[in-house]
Amino acid sequence: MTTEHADAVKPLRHYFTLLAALLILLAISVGSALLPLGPFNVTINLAVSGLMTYLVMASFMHETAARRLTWLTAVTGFIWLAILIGLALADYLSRSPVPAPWH
Amino acid sequence: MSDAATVAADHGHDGIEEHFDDASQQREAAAFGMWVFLATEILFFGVLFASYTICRVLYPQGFAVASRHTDLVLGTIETVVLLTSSTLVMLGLRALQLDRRRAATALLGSTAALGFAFLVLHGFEYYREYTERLIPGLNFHQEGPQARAVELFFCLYYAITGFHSLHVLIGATLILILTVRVARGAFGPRRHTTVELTALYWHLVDIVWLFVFPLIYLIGRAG
Amino acid sequence: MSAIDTAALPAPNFLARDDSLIAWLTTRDHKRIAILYTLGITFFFFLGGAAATLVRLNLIEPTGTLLSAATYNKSFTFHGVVMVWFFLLPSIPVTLGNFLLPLMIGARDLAFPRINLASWYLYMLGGLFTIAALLAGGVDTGWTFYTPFSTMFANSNVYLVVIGVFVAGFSTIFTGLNFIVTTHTMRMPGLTWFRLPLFVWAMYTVSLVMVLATPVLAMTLALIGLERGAGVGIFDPALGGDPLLFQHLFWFYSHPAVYIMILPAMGVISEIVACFARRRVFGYTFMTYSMLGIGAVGFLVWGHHMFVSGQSLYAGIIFSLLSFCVAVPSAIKVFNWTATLHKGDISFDAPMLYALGFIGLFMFGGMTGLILAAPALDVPLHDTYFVIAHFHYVMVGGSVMAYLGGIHYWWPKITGRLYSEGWARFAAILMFFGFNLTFFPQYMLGYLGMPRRYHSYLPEYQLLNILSSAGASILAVAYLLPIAYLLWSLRYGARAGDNPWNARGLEWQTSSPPPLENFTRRPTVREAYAYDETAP
Amino acid sequence: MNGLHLMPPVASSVAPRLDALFWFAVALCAVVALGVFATIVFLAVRYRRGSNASRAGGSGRTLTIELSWTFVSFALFIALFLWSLFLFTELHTPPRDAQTIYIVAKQWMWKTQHPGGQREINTLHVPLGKPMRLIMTSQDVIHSFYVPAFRVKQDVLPGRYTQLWFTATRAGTFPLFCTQYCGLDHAQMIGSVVVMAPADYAHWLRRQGTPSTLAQTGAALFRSRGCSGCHGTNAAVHAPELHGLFGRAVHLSDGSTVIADERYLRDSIMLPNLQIVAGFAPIMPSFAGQLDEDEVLALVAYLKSLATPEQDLGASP
Repeated sequence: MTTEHADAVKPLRHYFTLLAALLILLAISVGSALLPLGPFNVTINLAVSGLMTYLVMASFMHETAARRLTWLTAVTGFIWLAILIGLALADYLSRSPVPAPWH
Repeated sequence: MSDAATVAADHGHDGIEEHFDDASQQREAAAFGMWVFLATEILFFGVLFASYTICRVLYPQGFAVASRHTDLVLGTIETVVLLTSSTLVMLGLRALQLDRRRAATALLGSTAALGFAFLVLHGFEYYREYTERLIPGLNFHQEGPQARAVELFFCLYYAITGFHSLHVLIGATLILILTVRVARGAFGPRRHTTVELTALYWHLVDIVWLFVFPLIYLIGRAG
Repeated sequence: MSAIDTAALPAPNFLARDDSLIAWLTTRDHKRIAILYTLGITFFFFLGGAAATLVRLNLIEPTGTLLSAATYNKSFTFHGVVMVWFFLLPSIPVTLGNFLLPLMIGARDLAFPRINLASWYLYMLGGLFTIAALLAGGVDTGWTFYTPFSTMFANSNVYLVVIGVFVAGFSTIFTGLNFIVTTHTMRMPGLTWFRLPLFVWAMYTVSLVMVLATPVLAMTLALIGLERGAGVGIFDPALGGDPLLFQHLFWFYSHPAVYIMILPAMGVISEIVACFARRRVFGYTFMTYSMLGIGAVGFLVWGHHMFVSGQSLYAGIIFSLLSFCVAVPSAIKVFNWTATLHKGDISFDAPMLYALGFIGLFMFGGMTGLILAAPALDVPLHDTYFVIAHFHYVMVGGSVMAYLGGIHYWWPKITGRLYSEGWARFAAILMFFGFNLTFFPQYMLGYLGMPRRYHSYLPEYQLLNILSSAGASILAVAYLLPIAYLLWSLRYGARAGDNPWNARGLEWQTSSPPPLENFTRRPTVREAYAYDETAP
Repeated sequence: MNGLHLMPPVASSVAPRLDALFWFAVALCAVVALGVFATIVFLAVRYRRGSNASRAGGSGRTLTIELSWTFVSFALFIALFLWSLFLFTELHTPPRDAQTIYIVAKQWMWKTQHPGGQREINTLHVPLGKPMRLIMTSQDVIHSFYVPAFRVKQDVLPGRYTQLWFTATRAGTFPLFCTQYCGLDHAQMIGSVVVMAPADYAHWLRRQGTPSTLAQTGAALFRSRGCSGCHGTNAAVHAPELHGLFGRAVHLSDGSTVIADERYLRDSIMLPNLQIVAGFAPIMPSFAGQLDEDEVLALVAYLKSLATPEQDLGASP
């Protein structure tokens, strides 16, 4: 966002390497899903998605993401989502089903 | 804040609204405002991701069975389409900053085209699912012990991909409008905040899909 | 608008300019948008109040003879929806907040004036949908829209209300977004974060909560609409979906929403108490951190609405412990307001009466909230009139008192007129007694076990219900009084100078009503609430 | 129950302790609230405008004052939390020897059923002094079973069982309310719980006649609803054999096999073409909407009783 635009603009190479990196990560994600890794499938998929999100946010949005405030905003969004999922799951994972009357 | 009278004098002509002190304050405010809006979008989709997580915890097998009904190939192509469109929109913005208007128009135009291509691919998926009777509420006839969990999955599937496609449609149309305005020279190296914010919005739409894709298409594929 | 005798006011103020309807409906001046909002808020307050009057009149008889069961259900639902989303949530931020935030930080306007006007239009559009739902026959799901009743069994106009609240939700998001960006990027040089008045801190914190909570409501209501349309959805028990999932999503929004209602009130009370006690606010940094604490921890406690709803035992215990933690910042604030009076020079003008009333009633409401937060006590008391009394003490005794206190405190600044002090004090005191007579009997009804949302009840509850209905009529009169003497003051009130209360704050360093560009000369920035220094 | 009471009758084992907790909480709140009100009044009078009280000297060490009143009040209320924690856990764990009663909530009425098969509408007779465990489900929307005299409440959810327990300690009739808004006649969904001495309770049970057990009701339904037309011994239609079905593995038409547990039996009645047995045509009509929750329960109990072929309860009672 600085006024001297010339140097702030990254060379073409930067964008194409990033796209390549993202496509490779996508391949990893799809590839790992086809292998029977049990619970690791989910963790790998989400980890790769998280990494791709970081790449997109860091590099493609670097102009506006330079300031600490904008990073804080994005991170807050994800933290609040984690609060919703985390505490709601606390209920679902700790439920003990009531036996039906016929038992 | 300089005296109110002088501030009013030198504003207006280069797009700075009179209640801002200078251009950098306005751009900073616009970008920060967009990021706050992106945080609300994260939470807007967050509800669907939270519901997905909880329903999947309740019915793991059902979701695995249901996920196999989705089309992995089309899903992967759509992800590639969105990733490339994200790159193109950034290249378009870069071209704008270097004052290469024709390149910028072409790049932004192709971004919009890829956006609409994504929607068309989604249309094919929905049609195929319609023929396989997988649309809850419309015609949904599945059998087997997991039938209800599969229907639950597809309720979530249509909610998530529906709202996401709506956002892709909004994003693609906005970029199309910008392409026309860029072609007419409305933006240049010193004035491209609107293009920047639309690019931010397009990246958000891409990021949401980066999470939707594995959760919808990739579970239950192993073995 | 021509009612206001603008000619007699200081020359270039924001009211005396282009007075046509078009000018008002396309204005981008935050002050005029604040006034447009105040009209909307007042209209919906009395609409919701009318529904409440119907409910209270019906409950005079144990058999509920005034209304049929269907009409009664629609009345309390309409009262809930209108009061929550069209009065309480927006009340202070969009009226006083819109008007005063730029003034208090020395800015010319909010960061995004066009979005501010769009927010007003969305608010009115949402209101229109809700009134359309009323005219089309009303909705009888309660303002909580619990599934599967709202999705599978209710045959009233759930769609219209869901769309109305969905649209009004975006109005709140836009206001919140506007305030956050304005507070971050448009403060005057020298006005650091810890020199900001607590009202600005309140607007900032409330905007964070608005922005982080309202999207969840928007999507949850969209899912209700989808499920009603498709006849099947993720909350449908026949499909294995869990109705509790809706309650988790709904209360994840709705508990922070009650903090959206109370935080602005706390900001107003800090301003009023400091001014009329002529003292700096006691423990300023504690007050700011406790506000941020309420905003943040407010998102962790929603499970205390679901202790008996089938939520697991352990989740209930976790949510209960967090609910006790969220009460700490509120306690800090009440203690600090009280300590601000120490060594003060206290005068009891109308705003101060509202403030003292707020502290008392909010404290009482907050305490009963703690009783409900203890899970074992919530078992007998949940969904009874004890809960109704609790949240009315905090909402009506708290937010409405603070809203009226704020309107009275900044009325001279907004309109340049002074209202009649005698009538204002009478109305405040009448309101305090009417309020207590209405809602204190409901605590007893609650513990006796009278369930909420009952069109008819057992005969032994009748005496307390009659007391409550009597109190409600006094309250209705008390709410009509301010309308009378405030409008009267617009034409006949004495001219208020720039600073009638000799208060501190940038908004008092400009003319009343302020000019379009807010400040004709730079205001001087000092420590917050520098009441021990003489005014400039 | 007439006149102005401040508290409902104390009629269950947990009620006295809940009341003690409630009055402790009210006392705690009163102490803190009165403390603040008194301070406000004192300060307001002492430092009112024009009074000649000395305002010299700023307020001293704010930090210690702030921390002290914060932690003192927090500690007091944590004590309230801990006390209520134990009571809440107790409310959630029914005693082992509790007698089970089955409650079905339906839009705007309560259907109760004793283990012996006696059924009641909007009333529930319980013996004095014996722990009762209520297993509850709803047929439509969320209701909530609340007896103020017992201080117990539990939401009743569709598609799931929730439970509540109490031990009545006082004979008499106590009102029963539905406290979760459930539609038009939510206010009419009222009933009464009648607590009787154990002897009277046993006598009352007998006076209800010897109602058929769950399985016998199921057998009657099996014939009256036409199930025997296809699944009976000499039926003309080619339908799966139900004798000894419960607990056996069933091969489905899509090749998978499932164990015929209660959930499978219930699903096969309500949604028959969900899991079609291998070698059979999907001709069975669905009974969803025609059978009430307790009727399905009775049929499932009957099918379970067919598991042991020798005591064939198919014969009429």
